[in-house]
Amino acid sequence: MGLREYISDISEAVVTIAKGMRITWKYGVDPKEETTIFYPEERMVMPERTRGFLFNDVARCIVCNMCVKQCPIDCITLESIKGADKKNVLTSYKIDMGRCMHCGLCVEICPPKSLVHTDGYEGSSHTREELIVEFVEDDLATIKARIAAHAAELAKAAKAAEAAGKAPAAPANPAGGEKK
Amino acid sequence: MSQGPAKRKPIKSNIFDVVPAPAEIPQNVLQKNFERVRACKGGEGIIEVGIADLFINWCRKNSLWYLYYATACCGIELMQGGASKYDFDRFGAVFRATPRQADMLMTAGTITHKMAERVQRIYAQMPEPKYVIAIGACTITGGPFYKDSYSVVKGVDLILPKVDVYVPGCPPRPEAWIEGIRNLQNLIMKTKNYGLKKA
Amino acid sequence: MTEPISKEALRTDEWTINMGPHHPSTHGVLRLELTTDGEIVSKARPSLGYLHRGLEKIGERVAWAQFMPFTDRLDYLAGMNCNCAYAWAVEKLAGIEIPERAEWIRVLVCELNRISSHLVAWGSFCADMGAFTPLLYGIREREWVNDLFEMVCGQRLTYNYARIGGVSHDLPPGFLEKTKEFCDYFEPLIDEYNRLITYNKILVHRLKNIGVISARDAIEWGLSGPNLRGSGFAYDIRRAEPYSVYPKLDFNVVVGHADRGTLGDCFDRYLVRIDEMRESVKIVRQVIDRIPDGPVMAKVPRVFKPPAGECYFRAESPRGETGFYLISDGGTNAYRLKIRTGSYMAMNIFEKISKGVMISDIVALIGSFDIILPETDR
Amino acid sequence: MEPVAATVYPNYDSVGRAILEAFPIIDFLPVWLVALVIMVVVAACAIVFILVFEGVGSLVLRKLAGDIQSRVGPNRVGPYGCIQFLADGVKLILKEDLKPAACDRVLFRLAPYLAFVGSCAGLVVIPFAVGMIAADLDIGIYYVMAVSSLVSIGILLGGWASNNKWSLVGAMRGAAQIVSFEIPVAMSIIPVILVAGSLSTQEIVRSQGGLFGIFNWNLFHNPFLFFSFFVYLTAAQAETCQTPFDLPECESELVQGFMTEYSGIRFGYFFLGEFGELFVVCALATAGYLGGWHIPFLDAGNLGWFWGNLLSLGVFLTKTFTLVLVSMWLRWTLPRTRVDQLMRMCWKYLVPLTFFNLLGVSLWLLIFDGKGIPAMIAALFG
Amino acid sequence: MKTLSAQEIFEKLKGKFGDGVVSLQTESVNPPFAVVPPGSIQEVCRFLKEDPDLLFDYLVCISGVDHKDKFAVAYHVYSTEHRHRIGVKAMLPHDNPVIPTVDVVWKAAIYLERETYDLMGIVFEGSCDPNRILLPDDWEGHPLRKDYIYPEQYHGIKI
Repeated sequence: MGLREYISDISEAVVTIAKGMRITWKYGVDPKEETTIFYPEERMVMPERTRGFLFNDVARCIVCNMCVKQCPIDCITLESIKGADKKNVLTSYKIDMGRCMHCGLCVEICPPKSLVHTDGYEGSSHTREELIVEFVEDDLATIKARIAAHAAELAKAAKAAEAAGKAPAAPANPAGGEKK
Repeated sequence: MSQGPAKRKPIKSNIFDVVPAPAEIPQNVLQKNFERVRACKGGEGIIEVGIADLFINWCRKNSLWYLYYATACCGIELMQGGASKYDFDRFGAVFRATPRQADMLMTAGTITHKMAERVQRIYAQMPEPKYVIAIGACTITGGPFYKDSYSVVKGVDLILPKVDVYVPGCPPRPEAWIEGIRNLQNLIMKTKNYGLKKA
Repeated sequence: MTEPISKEALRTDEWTINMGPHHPSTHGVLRLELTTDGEIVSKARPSLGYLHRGLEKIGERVAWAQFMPFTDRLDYLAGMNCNCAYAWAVEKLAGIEIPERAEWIRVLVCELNRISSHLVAWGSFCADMGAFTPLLYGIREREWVNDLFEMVCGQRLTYNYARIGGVSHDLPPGFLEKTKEFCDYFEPLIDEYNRLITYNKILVHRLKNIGVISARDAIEWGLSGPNLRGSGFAYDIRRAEPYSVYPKLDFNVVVGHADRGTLGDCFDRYLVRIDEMRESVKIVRQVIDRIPDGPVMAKVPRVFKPPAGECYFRAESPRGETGFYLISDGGTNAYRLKIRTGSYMAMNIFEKISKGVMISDIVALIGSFDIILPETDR
Repeated sequence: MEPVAATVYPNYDSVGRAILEAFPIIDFLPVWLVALVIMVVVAACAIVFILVFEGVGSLVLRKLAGDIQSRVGPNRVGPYGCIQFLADGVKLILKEDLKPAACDRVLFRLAPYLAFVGSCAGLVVIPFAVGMIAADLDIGIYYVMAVSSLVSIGILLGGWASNNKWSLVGAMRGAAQIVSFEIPVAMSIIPVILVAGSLSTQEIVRSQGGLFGIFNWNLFHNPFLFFSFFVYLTAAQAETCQTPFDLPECESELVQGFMTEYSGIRFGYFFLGEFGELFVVCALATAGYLGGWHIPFLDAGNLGWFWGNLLSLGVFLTKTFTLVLVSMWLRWTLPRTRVDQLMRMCWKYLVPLTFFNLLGVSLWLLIFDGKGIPAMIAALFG
Repeated sequence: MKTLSAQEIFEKLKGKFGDGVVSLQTESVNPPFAVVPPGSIQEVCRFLKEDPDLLFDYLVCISGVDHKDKFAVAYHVYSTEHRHRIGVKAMLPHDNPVIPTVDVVWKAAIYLERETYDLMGIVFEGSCDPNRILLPDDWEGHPLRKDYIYPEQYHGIKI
């Protein structure tokens, strides 16, 4: 290959390398170019649509099983027993956070909008069992006791409505969850 | 080479503003769940760690070289975690290409049955003080492929002897990775290397 | 004078190296069985399946709407493109008309995702060639797009944003201004990347005249997307079979023109991806100006049962043609769901063009095809 | 104007003799014992210097990488992450001593030490300061060239013994690269020897003295030397396997090249060797071309024993560290060449250039009988 | 560059092969399919590729479909020259689905056939690479069949 091509090879190499180094020099010298978030000391404010860990407000949940059917991988398992006014009452509502893929389908389908995404994302644990989140705090006994009390109260309200038989019997107002 | 977070200008490419945060992690759903589970399981007891242990653990904690291993979506989050915005290098965690020089295996991405035997071999090739972080739903319980997939290993602890930290999320944010690494670092600080009575 | 040693006497036998499922530059879990004679590779046989998760079987066991999050895992660098491709396919099968604004939003997020996918493709290609800094510059820009998508749908990588009949949420307020800001910030950066690394002599020599694929071969072996256009054949599904609002947008199809080496080599495929980023920024700008108002979701029954029938829909994803062949028997689940992807066909031609190259060029070839493993293995 | 009286350099040609003169009471000890003790002392401080340089170097490498890539390097392991290398070093020492089953035991253990010795043995002739040189051999440059080829043996052994295909390919590349780049490195040092007239590094640095400060450097002696400085830097970058040419242990192709099977402190030795050789090569460049320990406008010789040494050491180290930083800056910008392109560059571009330089310098010395451009300008102005 | 509609393409095929081409599926089938007996698949494909009016040079996709009583292999082909598309379908008996390969016509078919064999169990005789591609080599059964039962464990790992 001719001398001219030989020289142009060398010069092209030197010129293109110098151009590249000038750009890394620009980023290297200028301290303002840093884009690092110092995570533990700094935290990014999450947008309101962030799909972090799920949270179910058990009081408003109407146990309609829509979320259980909608989840493609059955992360949500719930048990409920018959409440006093023939509505179900939740006894245990578990979401396996180790399996959930944060797709948001269950949150969209939940009629009372009790299942929502929080913006929490830190949750490293040492065992798999810790990742199964249980939302119903109190155990079975207290729930049964509350339902019994609620049933007794309903019966009393029904008797009172009967006693005031002449007045049109006020239908027992829907109990709704008055657990809290 | 500016050091602290406070002394910097707001970063042009950040859409959401960045606020200084308290040291400990805010109470989110999973943290409350951890307290509940740990409360009824009883504390871990006190592990007294000697001075020599402290120094060695401090050295091991601050230079956790992780293996450049990524199979699926969490692999992209691994790259984004190691890149400019959430920098793993700040914690001394550099990626190494060979299992021989890696201390930490972050199983990022789905492990299929065809890949399972390779992961076991990689784990065996790593020199001894080695740690495993199971990242993302696929490696904790098989994640999205738990119910209907025939070729996914349902959780990396089926194939690896010991998993130290589980980081849930699909894929977990790089901040959750960093929180997982710091969780592992606290674990390392509590390990006892000397004075162990040979069982 | 001793006569020269004959070639046979010097014959060295070949050995096989496993560029195995775990290797720094196989873009995931691709395994190549290289039979090499020292550095010269005589045969490189890809062995796939290390990330085969059985997506097509899941498609048959999960309802139509519930398969949407799995399309994110199909090509996690371009989640939006696969989401929208699946949504368009089902709408074509069921004959659903989606509102105008939803079409524009889908095109906007698809093009933004094409930019962020090409950024990682360019970055990891340069990292395979040894320059580590471009990978971090590429990901630094991609973080901006991640934040934009987090504003829209809440996740950074697996978006699950499109729905059958439209999109799940409307654009948040201030999103279009921030996207415009990103376009103005990002456009001059592409020229800076070119000055940094593209015309660098070392990179040019590493990429030119390697893995040359003629246009005829590319079509014969079924390549698509940037790999096909790199060989000089102007075939872009957004132009050849226009879908959604692409006919209303003006952008030109980027074609490889033998800039440094011969036509169809690694350098051309590399340049096509860089210029496609410019085109996508142009499209995003047009969409920002012309996006109409209105609803974003059509009326679709919750228990969605499309009429029995078959349909094949093709969309242009950053890695080539993503095609969904859907067969429905009127039930809530798909009867058969076949996904055709670009990376799988790139692996098809790999064995043919990797004869007689060196080990360093094998890495260049993988990078130039920009394959992604869940798309290859599904 | 007759030249200024030649400065009288104290005859400290080696630290050993300096100590001998400072402490006459050692006379009664046998000579060989004293020499041994002095050699051990000097070797110890050389090794400590290399360890500290390796630690600081690896930290600066990661911080510079962070800075260039618009992120922050290690900054949590002590203020600004300054003791990150302590953590890395201790952790490497405490790793499991792992040898692959089918490896060649002896050679596997020997390789890192050869690579480390090969690269750090060059420190003997590095002229740190006016009096500070381990041993002022009068075949200094020749010695460095000979010793630095030990590294290629270390790399070959490491690659062959670890019984891993990737490392064997890496080792073959490494050996070919280091051996073939010895020629351009050596040929681009010879013009310096021609100008200085002696092989001893201390002599070379002294020949660049004089009151014109920077202009007395060999760099500006004549255009051919200016050009051969850059040829030397490129060839040295290739000989120490730095990134545009780091083919023996490239990460993206050969997993980790010849270091694939090495873990723990054995990998640490290779890492030490790499930084040691980087320092030796940059130190030679400073000594040969950039005027070594000459303080630009002062005269190091008559500043007195303590200040002279201290200031010249400072100047020498700043020059060397700028060259090391330039090499790291190249490392984070450029992609990697291919093996055959590397060899083509060596044999078709660098070697002819060095011969052309050599011809140029010798013709220049013949025509202007040994005076460089600055000397001629000084002669003009009288 | 003359784009033909599916009907015209079908007429040309009928003209060439007479009764060989059985029917044209068009109702609610978006790219209409020409149903072809499995035996003559190679000739039909070669004709589709070489005929100057058709020039189908781009094999888009091969997919196997398990219709419980029979298998169907659907070929989608496209002409980059004339920009028109057609589908070719072949029906196979359920017990031993065998069909001649088309990788002599389009090289793209090699990997597509390997995948269809691997997941669906349809044997492409004469193929130049007739072994599994996605699943491990010692995997029994073909997962995409309707009657596929998930195995309990593979190499000791619970599925």
